[in-house]
Amino acid sequence: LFTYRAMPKKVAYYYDGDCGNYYYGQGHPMKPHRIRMTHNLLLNYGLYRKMEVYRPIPASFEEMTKYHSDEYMLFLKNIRPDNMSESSKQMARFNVGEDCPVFDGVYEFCQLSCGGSLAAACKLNQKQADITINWMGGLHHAKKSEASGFCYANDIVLAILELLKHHQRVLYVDIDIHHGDGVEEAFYTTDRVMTCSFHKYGEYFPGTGDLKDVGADKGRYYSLNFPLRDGIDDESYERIFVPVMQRVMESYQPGAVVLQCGADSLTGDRLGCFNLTLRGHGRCVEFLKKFGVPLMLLGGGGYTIRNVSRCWTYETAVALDTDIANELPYNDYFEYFGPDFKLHISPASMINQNTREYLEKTQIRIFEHLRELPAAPGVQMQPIGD
Amino acid sequence: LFTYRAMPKKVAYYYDGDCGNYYYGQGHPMKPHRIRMTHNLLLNYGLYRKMEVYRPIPASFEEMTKYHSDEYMLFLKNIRPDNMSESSKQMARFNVGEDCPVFDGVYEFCQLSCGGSLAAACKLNQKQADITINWMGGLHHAKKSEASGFCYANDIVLAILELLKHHQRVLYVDIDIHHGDGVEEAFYTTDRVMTCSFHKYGEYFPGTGDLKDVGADKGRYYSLNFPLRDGIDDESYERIFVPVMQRVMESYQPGAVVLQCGADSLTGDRLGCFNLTLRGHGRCVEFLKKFGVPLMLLGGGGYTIRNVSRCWTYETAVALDTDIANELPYNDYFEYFGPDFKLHISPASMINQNTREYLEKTQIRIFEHLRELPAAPGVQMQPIGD
Amino acid sequence: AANLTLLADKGTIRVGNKYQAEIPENVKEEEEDENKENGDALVIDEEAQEDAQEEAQEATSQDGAHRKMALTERERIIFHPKHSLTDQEIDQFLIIARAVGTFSRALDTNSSTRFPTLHMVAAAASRDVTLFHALALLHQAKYDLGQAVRYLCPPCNKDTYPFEAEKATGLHTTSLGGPILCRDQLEEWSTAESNLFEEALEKYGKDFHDMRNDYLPWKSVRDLVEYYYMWKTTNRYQESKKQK
Amino acid sequence: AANLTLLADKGTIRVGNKYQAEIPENVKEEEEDENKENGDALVIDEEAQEDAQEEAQEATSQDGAHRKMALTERERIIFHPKHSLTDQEIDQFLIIARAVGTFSRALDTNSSTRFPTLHMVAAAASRDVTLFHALALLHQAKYDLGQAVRYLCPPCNKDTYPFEAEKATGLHTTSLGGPILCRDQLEEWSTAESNLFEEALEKYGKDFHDMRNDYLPWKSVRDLVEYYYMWKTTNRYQESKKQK
Ligand SMILES: [Zn+2]
Ligand SMILES: [Zn+2]
Repeated sequence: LFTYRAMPKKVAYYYDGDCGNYYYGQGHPMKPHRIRMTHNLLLNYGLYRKMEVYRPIPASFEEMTKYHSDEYMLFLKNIRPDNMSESSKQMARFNVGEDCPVFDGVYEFCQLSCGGSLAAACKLNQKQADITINWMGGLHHAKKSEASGFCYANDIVLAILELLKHHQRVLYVDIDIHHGDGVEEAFYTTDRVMTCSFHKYGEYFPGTGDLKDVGADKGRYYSLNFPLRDGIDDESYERIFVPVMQRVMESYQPGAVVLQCGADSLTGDRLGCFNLTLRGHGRCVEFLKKFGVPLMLLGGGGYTIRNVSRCWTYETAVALDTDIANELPYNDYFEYFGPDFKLHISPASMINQNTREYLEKTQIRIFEHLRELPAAPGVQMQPIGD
Repeated sequence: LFTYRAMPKKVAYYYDGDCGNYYYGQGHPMKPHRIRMTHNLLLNYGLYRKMEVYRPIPASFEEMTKYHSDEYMLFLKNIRPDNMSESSKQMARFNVGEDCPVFDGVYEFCQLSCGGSLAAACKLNQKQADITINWMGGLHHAKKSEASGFCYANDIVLAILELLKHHQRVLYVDIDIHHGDGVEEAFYTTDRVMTCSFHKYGEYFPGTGDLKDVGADKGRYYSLNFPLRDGIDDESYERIFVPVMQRVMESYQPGAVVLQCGADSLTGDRLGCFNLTLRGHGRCVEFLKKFGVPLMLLGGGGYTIRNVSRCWTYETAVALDTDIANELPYNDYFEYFGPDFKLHISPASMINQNTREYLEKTQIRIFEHLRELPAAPGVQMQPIGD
Repeated sequence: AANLTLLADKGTIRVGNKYQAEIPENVKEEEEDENKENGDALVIDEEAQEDAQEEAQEATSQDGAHRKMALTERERIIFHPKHSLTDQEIDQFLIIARAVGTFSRALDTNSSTRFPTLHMVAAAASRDVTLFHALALLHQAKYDLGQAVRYLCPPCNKDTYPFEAEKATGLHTTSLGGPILCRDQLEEWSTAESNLFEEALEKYGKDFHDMRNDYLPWKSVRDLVEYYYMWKTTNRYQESKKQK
Repeated sequence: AANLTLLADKGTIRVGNKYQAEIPENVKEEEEDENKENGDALVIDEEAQEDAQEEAQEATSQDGAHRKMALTERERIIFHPKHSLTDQEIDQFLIIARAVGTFSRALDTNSSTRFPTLHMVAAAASRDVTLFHALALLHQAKYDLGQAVRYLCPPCNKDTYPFEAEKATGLHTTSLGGPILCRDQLEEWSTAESNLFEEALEKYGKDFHDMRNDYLPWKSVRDLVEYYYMWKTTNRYQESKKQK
């Protein structure tokens, strides 16, 4: 089943068995169940036994209010389906109701997601792992005092704040199809966090992430946005992601990297419009991993859940430097993976509206922004190995 | 299930899984299957795990002819149900045919039985065990060149010959209901083996074992026979066995003791007419064990097989100083032990034809014989403990 | 994530105290590099997780060498790969765990009357919940197969079973004093309950809250959700789809 | 023993070379007492039983102390009590062995179609043959539970299984590469074979020789005998008795 490459990384993986049983509501596309499907697939591929597997301690109120406002968290803590009719004003204020419904255990769900990312950050800070993984996290739209895009508490911001205790510079990379607006906003005015988001832009949620949004104040040029059009494929994505991130790594020289692996950028996503396969998506993990900088992998969007669990399983294998068979192993949710029962998915036959010219022109603009950063130290940063 | 008494003995137990599958023939009362029933009962009582359990190496032709004649063993080795019609003369000569039929694997059966007793003897010689047990052995009627009473090869004689390599004096005790004629005859003229048999006498197989048969030549007074009548019970048996064996142990001071535990002396035996229960029968084992002299326990007769396996299981527990529950544990042959499924059996309501006077008179005669033995050394031999 | 209606939003990045995070000032990186041992890394004796810590700290390999496993206070360890067992040995252990699950179902009257075929029992005993718990027990046993199989078949004594494993996996294994039994919702539900569920699903759709209140109040919403996703892998689901 | 007809015999004890045993002359007892180590006791390296000897010689207890087990050349060791496992641990191991037997029957197509109930499979897996073999494997594993359970579920490789255990118990366990399967005659026989057996028993009585020749030539007489005694514990026997 497995072949090893040289020097596998030490990987710490975070999961709480309860997280798959939260339910956003009938018809809601966000299904925490996909985390459990990923977990079970990891087990049956034998990947589980190759990692350190942890159950994180749920984040406390105090920990979540390191970023979020007390009022917002207090609201989340107390709101329940059976008392929400009395709280319509607050719900409007905190943007809870439609995209972000009140569901049973919503606060606990935030605690698990944030607890996982905080634990993953501590682990990296203490140099006890090379790569940490929390597929329960990556909820990049949540704002300081506002829910947004199915996200209530921003585990990413909390994790980055934790990393900043030990690292002068932290890099955030976001390959969800949606703009990582929550994280960008949280660090929009600081140079200690650089946020880079590759996303569909134009008549698309959340509407932010224009090429010309580069950060403000001390954070100017520390926000990077690569707006994309429908139908981008593995090849085009790699063609922009690799040089851009190569340049970012060289210029910014981060002490730690957080990669949000939103899987709604995959082909066939229920809410997405890109045309990536697991290989193109996973290539981003592979590329960032090679720099040898402490790396955190987080989940995020992803609404065709059989593909989400395929993707995150594959990316766990990438983190572990382990090849896994295309034939899916038997597992509790095997039937979800029919009719082919294969790991890898095929791209759709759709038009890639990202022309070569568009991508090149955008990249040139991005490189111009990057040149505005303070000059990088003499030593060039390079992927290790290969 | 168990309670321990002080200082259990080191017990080595010999068994070959094949031995239960030999079959003397339709209607024949001797059923090697009883050995397997005993073995399975030992397992399920948890006694198996308290002993050293060995599979003996089958005795070789050379080993069996240490006592038996070459012609007789050669005959046994070659006779088969499908060639016996050509050998009627030899069969008559070696007394094979009726009581001792030709059956499939008769020679191998002898090899197992003798192999077990020889191994048990070696073990005692090498002081690697305090007690050795071979329920496959104890076939006391077999003669040097003749089968008799369901016995073909005399494992007891072979074992005693082995013990004589390391011990100046070996004591043989026989509590089968039948006279231990084969062993007595083998050692009738030597003082290095003393044979003591307690048996039904009078119109009963094999017809030998009269009180006045005491041995010949150098062996005079080294054969002891206690003839008994029908219906002897536990109390009467103990009343004679204990003082007689006490006196024998003191006078003879054996280096090793071999006890043939033929179970046809139990109440309800298909061929027997005594009225002993497991307690009376096992009391003999217990009594001899207390002298602390190397002890070998062998099987022998026993034709009500459910009681035979009860008896030998109980006596294994006695050897191990282990109490076992009266409730039988579940085992492969559980159904054989119905309707009560208890370990212990009750005496029958039958007349004990051994009057107190008869037993006392006989014992007095026996003691007279014992006084003819060379004076015992100064130190009195006594049971240890209690 | 994306909004339910897929309509474009007119979001903006806002600047101000109400939007940005407060950045911590002091960076411990440098001192850390100089003196790793005295950094933030926890020392062993945190009371809360004492056992787990100890076990993690001493992952004793078979050759007697001790390897250190550090834990932060933010986690409870379930499994790690720093042991001397081979992949094959872990596979063997997982087969034993399935075997124990099969046997415990045979001893359990509820289970044994429930499965029409032996093959189905073995399949039930091979579900992921059994394997997850087995791996958690293997960790609690410090990767000693002998100790781990003792845990698979604990005597009737609380001291003989590592309840830490249940805390780690969040699973509830069954009562002590025999081979352990790990069951998930798919197996916990009776046929009557499954029928109720399907009836409720017909009526309410996937509104598990109402479904619970009206049909299955003795279950939790989480039980319903877990059951729902498992039920979708079964024949019953296939059949209910055909009927529509 | 006694003669078939219970008639008294007129035996006599005879004297002469043809009747008495030849008594060995030299007695080794005294020297033995002086110097036990140099007596007849075997030293380890007898080729015939090399493996068994070695294993018996080194019954390693858990605390690392080595205890010596001596063997004579007349025996093959199956089990001994000089180990550091408790009775409870052996009970746990025997439950694991039954569990493995249950699971291996679930994987075995022959078995799984054969048993009408799960309880019957567990009963089949709890028969004495399984326990005997498990104890023999425990010995081969030097009373290390971890090694013993590896033996209960050997990989597809002859070096991973102690065939010495089969020599010790005389049992034939099944092919490697999965949980082991120990079956006795009662289980080995098909229903058709059982029917033939009963028909033959009706005709020949317990003349297993003729029964084999005419009805079941692919079985050995020993198989028939073993089966016969086991068959007597079954319902089939009870029913055949009633019919008479
Ligand atoms: Zn998204
Ligand atoms: Zn007899």
